[in-house]
Amino acid sequence: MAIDIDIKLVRELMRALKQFDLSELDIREGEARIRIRRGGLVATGPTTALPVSAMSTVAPVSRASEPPPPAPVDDPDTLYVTSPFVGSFYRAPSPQSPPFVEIGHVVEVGQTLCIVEAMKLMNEIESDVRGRVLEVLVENGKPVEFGERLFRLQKL
Amino acid sequence: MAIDIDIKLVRELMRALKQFDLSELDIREGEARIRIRRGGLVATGPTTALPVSAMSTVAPVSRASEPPPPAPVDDPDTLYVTSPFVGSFYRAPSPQSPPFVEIGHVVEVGQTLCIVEAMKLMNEIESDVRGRVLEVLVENGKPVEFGERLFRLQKL
Amino acid sequence: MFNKVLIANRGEVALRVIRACRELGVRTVAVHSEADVGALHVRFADEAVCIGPADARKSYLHVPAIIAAAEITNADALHPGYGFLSENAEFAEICRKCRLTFIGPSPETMRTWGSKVRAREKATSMGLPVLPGSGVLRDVEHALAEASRVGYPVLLKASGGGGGRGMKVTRNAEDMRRAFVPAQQEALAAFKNSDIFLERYVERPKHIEFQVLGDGKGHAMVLGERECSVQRRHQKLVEESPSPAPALTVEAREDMSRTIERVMREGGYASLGTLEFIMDERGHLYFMEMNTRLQVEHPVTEMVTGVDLVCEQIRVAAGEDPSIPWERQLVPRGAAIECRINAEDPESFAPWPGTIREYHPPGGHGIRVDSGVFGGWTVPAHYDSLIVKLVAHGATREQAISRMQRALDETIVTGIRTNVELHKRILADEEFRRGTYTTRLLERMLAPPPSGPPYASA
Amino acid sequence: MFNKVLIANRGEVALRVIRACRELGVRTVAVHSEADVGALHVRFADEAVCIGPADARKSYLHVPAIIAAAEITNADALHPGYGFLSENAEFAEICRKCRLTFIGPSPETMRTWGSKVRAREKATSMGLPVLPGSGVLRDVEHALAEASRVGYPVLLKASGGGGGRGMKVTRNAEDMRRAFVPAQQEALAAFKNSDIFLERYVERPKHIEFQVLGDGKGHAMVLGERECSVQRRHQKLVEESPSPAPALTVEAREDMSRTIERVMREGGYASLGTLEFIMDERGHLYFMEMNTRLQVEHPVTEMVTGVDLVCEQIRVAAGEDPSIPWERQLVPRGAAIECRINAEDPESFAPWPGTIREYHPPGGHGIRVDSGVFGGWTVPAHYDSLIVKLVAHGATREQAISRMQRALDETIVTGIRTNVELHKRILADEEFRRGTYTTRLLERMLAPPPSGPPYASA
Repeated sequence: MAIDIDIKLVRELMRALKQFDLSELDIREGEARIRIRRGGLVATGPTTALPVSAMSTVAPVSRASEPPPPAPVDDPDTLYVTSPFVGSFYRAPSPQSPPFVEIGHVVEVGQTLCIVEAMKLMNEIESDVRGRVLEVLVENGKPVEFGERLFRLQKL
Repeated sequence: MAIDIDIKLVRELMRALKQFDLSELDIREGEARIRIRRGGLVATGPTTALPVSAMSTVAPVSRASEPPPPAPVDDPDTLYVTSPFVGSFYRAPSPQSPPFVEIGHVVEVGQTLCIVEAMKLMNEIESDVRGRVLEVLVENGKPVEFGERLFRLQKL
Repeated sequence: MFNKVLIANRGEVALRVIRACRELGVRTVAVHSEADVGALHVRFADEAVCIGPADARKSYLHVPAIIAAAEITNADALHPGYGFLSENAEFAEICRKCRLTFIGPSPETMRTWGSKVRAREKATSMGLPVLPGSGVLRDVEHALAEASRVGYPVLLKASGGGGGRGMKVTRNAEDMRRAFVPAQQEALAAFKNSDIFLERYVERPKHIEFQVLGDGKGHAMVLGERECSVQRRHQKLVEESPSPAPALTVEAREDMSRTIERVMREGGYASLGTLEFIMDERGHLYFMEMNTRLQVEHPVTEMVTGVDLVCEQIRVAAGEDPSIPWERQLVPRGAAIECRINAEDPESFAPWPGTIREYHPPGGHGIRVDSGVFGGWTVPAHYDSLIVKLVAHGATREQAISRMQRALDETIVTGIRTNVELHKRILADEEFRRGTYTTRLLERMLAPPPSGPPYASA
Repeated sequence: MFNKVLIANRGEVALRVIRACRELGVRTVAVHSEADVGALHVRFADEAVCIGPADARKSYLHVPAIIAAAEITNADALHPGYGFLSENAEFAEICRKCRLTFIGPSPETMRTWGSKVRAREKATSMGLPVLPGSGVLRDVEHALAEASRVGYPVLLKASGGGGGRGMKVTRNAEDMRRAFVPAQQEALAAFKNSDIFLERYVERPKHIEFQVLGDGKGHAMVLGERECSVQRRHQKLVEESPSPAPALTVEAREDMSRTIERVMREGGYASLGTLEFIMDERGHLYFMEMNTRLQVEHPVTEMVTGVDLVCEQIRVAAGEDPSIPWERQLVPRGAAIECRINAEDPESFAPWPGTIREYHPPGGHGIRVDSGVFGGWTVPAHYDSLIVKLVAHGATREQAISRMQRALDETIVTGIRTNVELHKRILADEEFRRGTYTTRLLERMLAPPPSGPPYASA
């Protein structure tokens, strides 16, 4: 299965979502559906929030302030593997190789989950726990920032 | 599969959502559906108060922003006579005369309570009610501003 | 120098005057309505007096209360700001009678220069160029003769009018025949005076004004000009100095400045003042009217000349010499632009009072902010909608524009609606950037786009 | 011009660079630690990348993360701001290897001018005046001979030292005999190098620095000087331009500027830079060291010259000519003062991080605010305590001072403690106002008052 996405369109929608300070967009047409959610800055403290409006346009790699996905965050058995590096995210050791892990795989402590490449250095990211891969949160080849969520695991 | 979206329409809807400060929009037509949500930035909270600290030194005649005296303000039988003029407050028609009223006196509707002098004009302030003088709140000869409390009366 | 100045105004201009007074070491008294108890001008003045309820007629326009406030605080001078009582000669006279120095020209000067008709006559007699026009028109034949002499198009105007009301453009004799009697009737209905006159009509004028300072003792100086052609219904929105008009060469500016200085010297003008001109399509300047007070847009002049106009105005009112020599040729540095941020609906332009949730003004090099608001402040519905004056200064006009653009991008005002986005559009406009824009700019920008095909349903 | 600049810094200086980039039409990438997710530099940049946890060593000083951030965002240049990596020649070299233009001088230049000893040697050889002093001292006899030659008092300094550590004043031969061996021992203990040298000691120096801009291609200009003598433990608090030092006459300033320009031209210096001098009691200037980066206090120079230093720095780094001609003689206008508002306890001077409840910066004519904070922002404990740079410009130094005073009075920062009151005291100080103050000013002001009779109990 492949999704035929007009990335320009999606970006345009994302930009508009931000510009108009919206939190969610859901468009369906027949089988097709585009759904975008924003949560950020849902008012933390009272005065805290300078509005998002400001001047910042879309920040492609800035995700630090985005909300966690609607997963059961407080499920004590679910955890996120975050990136300890800034760089590019790779799911496999080389373009020809299969991914280190797939959804549903069970990974052991110390097992390599992915690579974050920075300054030509391939940093292997290993799992700290034994668990099942529930979700891969970043697309192969995409930039990630420090602390960005890469995988959701179910602790076993 | 592809979604055929009129981006202008969507943006227009988003703008409207923001403009009218709405939280959600959901349009369906047959198989097609557009849903937009806005959430963030609830937070009003205690941004309200710039501190009084600032630079203003003592403002001798500025009392408008001061709290009411600790009198029983919510006692429905107690009321304040305030100054309808900016000027100087006099309790007597001349320095030689006795005050118009003293604490404990009962005043009738229309009875003169004091004079507020401005631009050489002696403005007699009359009581709107029948009542007993409980308190005289300004010293003789002192300046008063608009709305400043002059007397506290017990309505009879 | 004065001992204590009462500021008979509110908002950003009251704060502006308080700042000047503090820098001069003069104590200040703020007056305020009940709606402005928590306003910044009340907080930042040395003393404050509540003078009445929210309604301006009973507070900021209520002369006895203001005079009484000056009396009880022993103020020895009064600054009227702009608007409210600032051009009220009777008020200036009352101040004089109460031995309160009115910081502005004399009541006599205010009467002369404050009246459009008398100011125009005086200007003409003293050699300032005015638009070719007629006296009061006796009848349509007289109007036709005068229009031929002046040259079409001409504008029929009510002698008693103002603010753009009761004006009719006629482009030829036929127009004139049709318009003459209705114009007289409208003038009578609107101003209780059927007198009308005509004047050459400028289709695409620029609004250019010269800043003057005089001491009434034989000295006067022009501090450059401002262009204020970005207007919506005679309300200025963006102002700049110097004017980017190509016709305003160094020589043309100098010539006009010297002429104005002579007129002000000979007329004994004693305060700040602004002479408004229109510039026609050929680049000629014509005197329109004079404002005998501080202007909203004075900061752009301050940015390019480096002169604190309010301080100088106060010095002159106190009988002192200004801090800059009368004879010095001011060399303006760079260019400055002001955007008036109003609390208003961006679509309908209706005022949008309310409580400001967050307020974060821009900062950094070349940015000046004059504002009376803060986060949590409730913009009252009773007064005008100006909340922030944003001023950008740059070495060149281009730099000032890009600096203003980034300042607008940084500006955060939430809780109420503002015209920040409109300012961004204006600054991005090609004609604005070329500097050739006229008072028609906003009309064009705000015109609905040519209608396309209706939206096709899916 | 660059396409996209990554700003390897935070706080007000990151915002400063973002503003310059926007005005130049260059896109920006902010990097930030986890503590700065909500910071203004993150909000106002076009893109932002989180590079590590709050600890600066793992974020703002963490070279691989910063370089990786530039790589994933395709930035083609990097601005280091001040502090952090701004004077790290190795970092500049890594940037070069990664084809990322480091906005600053070359690594070689940074090594030469960034080293106190090598810079002093180079300066001496190129004709800049330095304090009379010795080479490394062999023994106490050598020290005594050199001290006699230079003239007492002299300062014994560790060759490997810095920041005021390991220095001893000797006022005569006896002092020298007593101090010499302990000084060697302390040098060894502190810097693992027992080499010491001596230098004439200036009891009451002024700190004066000259701003330069060079392109490394035979052009250099001095943009006036700044005086930064208001210091507490080598931390500058108040800076101004021009210096009010009576000895710094127009001629003296011109002479030194021409000398510096020659040295910078011949040395091929290519970026902004600052040469720090001390002025002795007789008004002579001696070169001390050079900072090869943007200075915190650069705004005072911008206010009096009208030049946007950061824009020019970026232009030069991009290989363009600055927007001002190299040969133009800059005529500074008026005077400017900067007050560094720190989040700190006014008594103990300990940093006072925390959440700012209300923040209301001053505004109006002649006031510039450079700040990275806002109401609701939590000042992190991990970085320096500078929260606002308040700059006042006036036609005269006196006007700039009174303007700064009223700006300080208007400044509202609640929720944390700041040094606003200390600034008010400094500006009111007689010696400061005379302009004759030295780096000893604050020491005197902060000294406990001479103890009077004990308080008599009632």
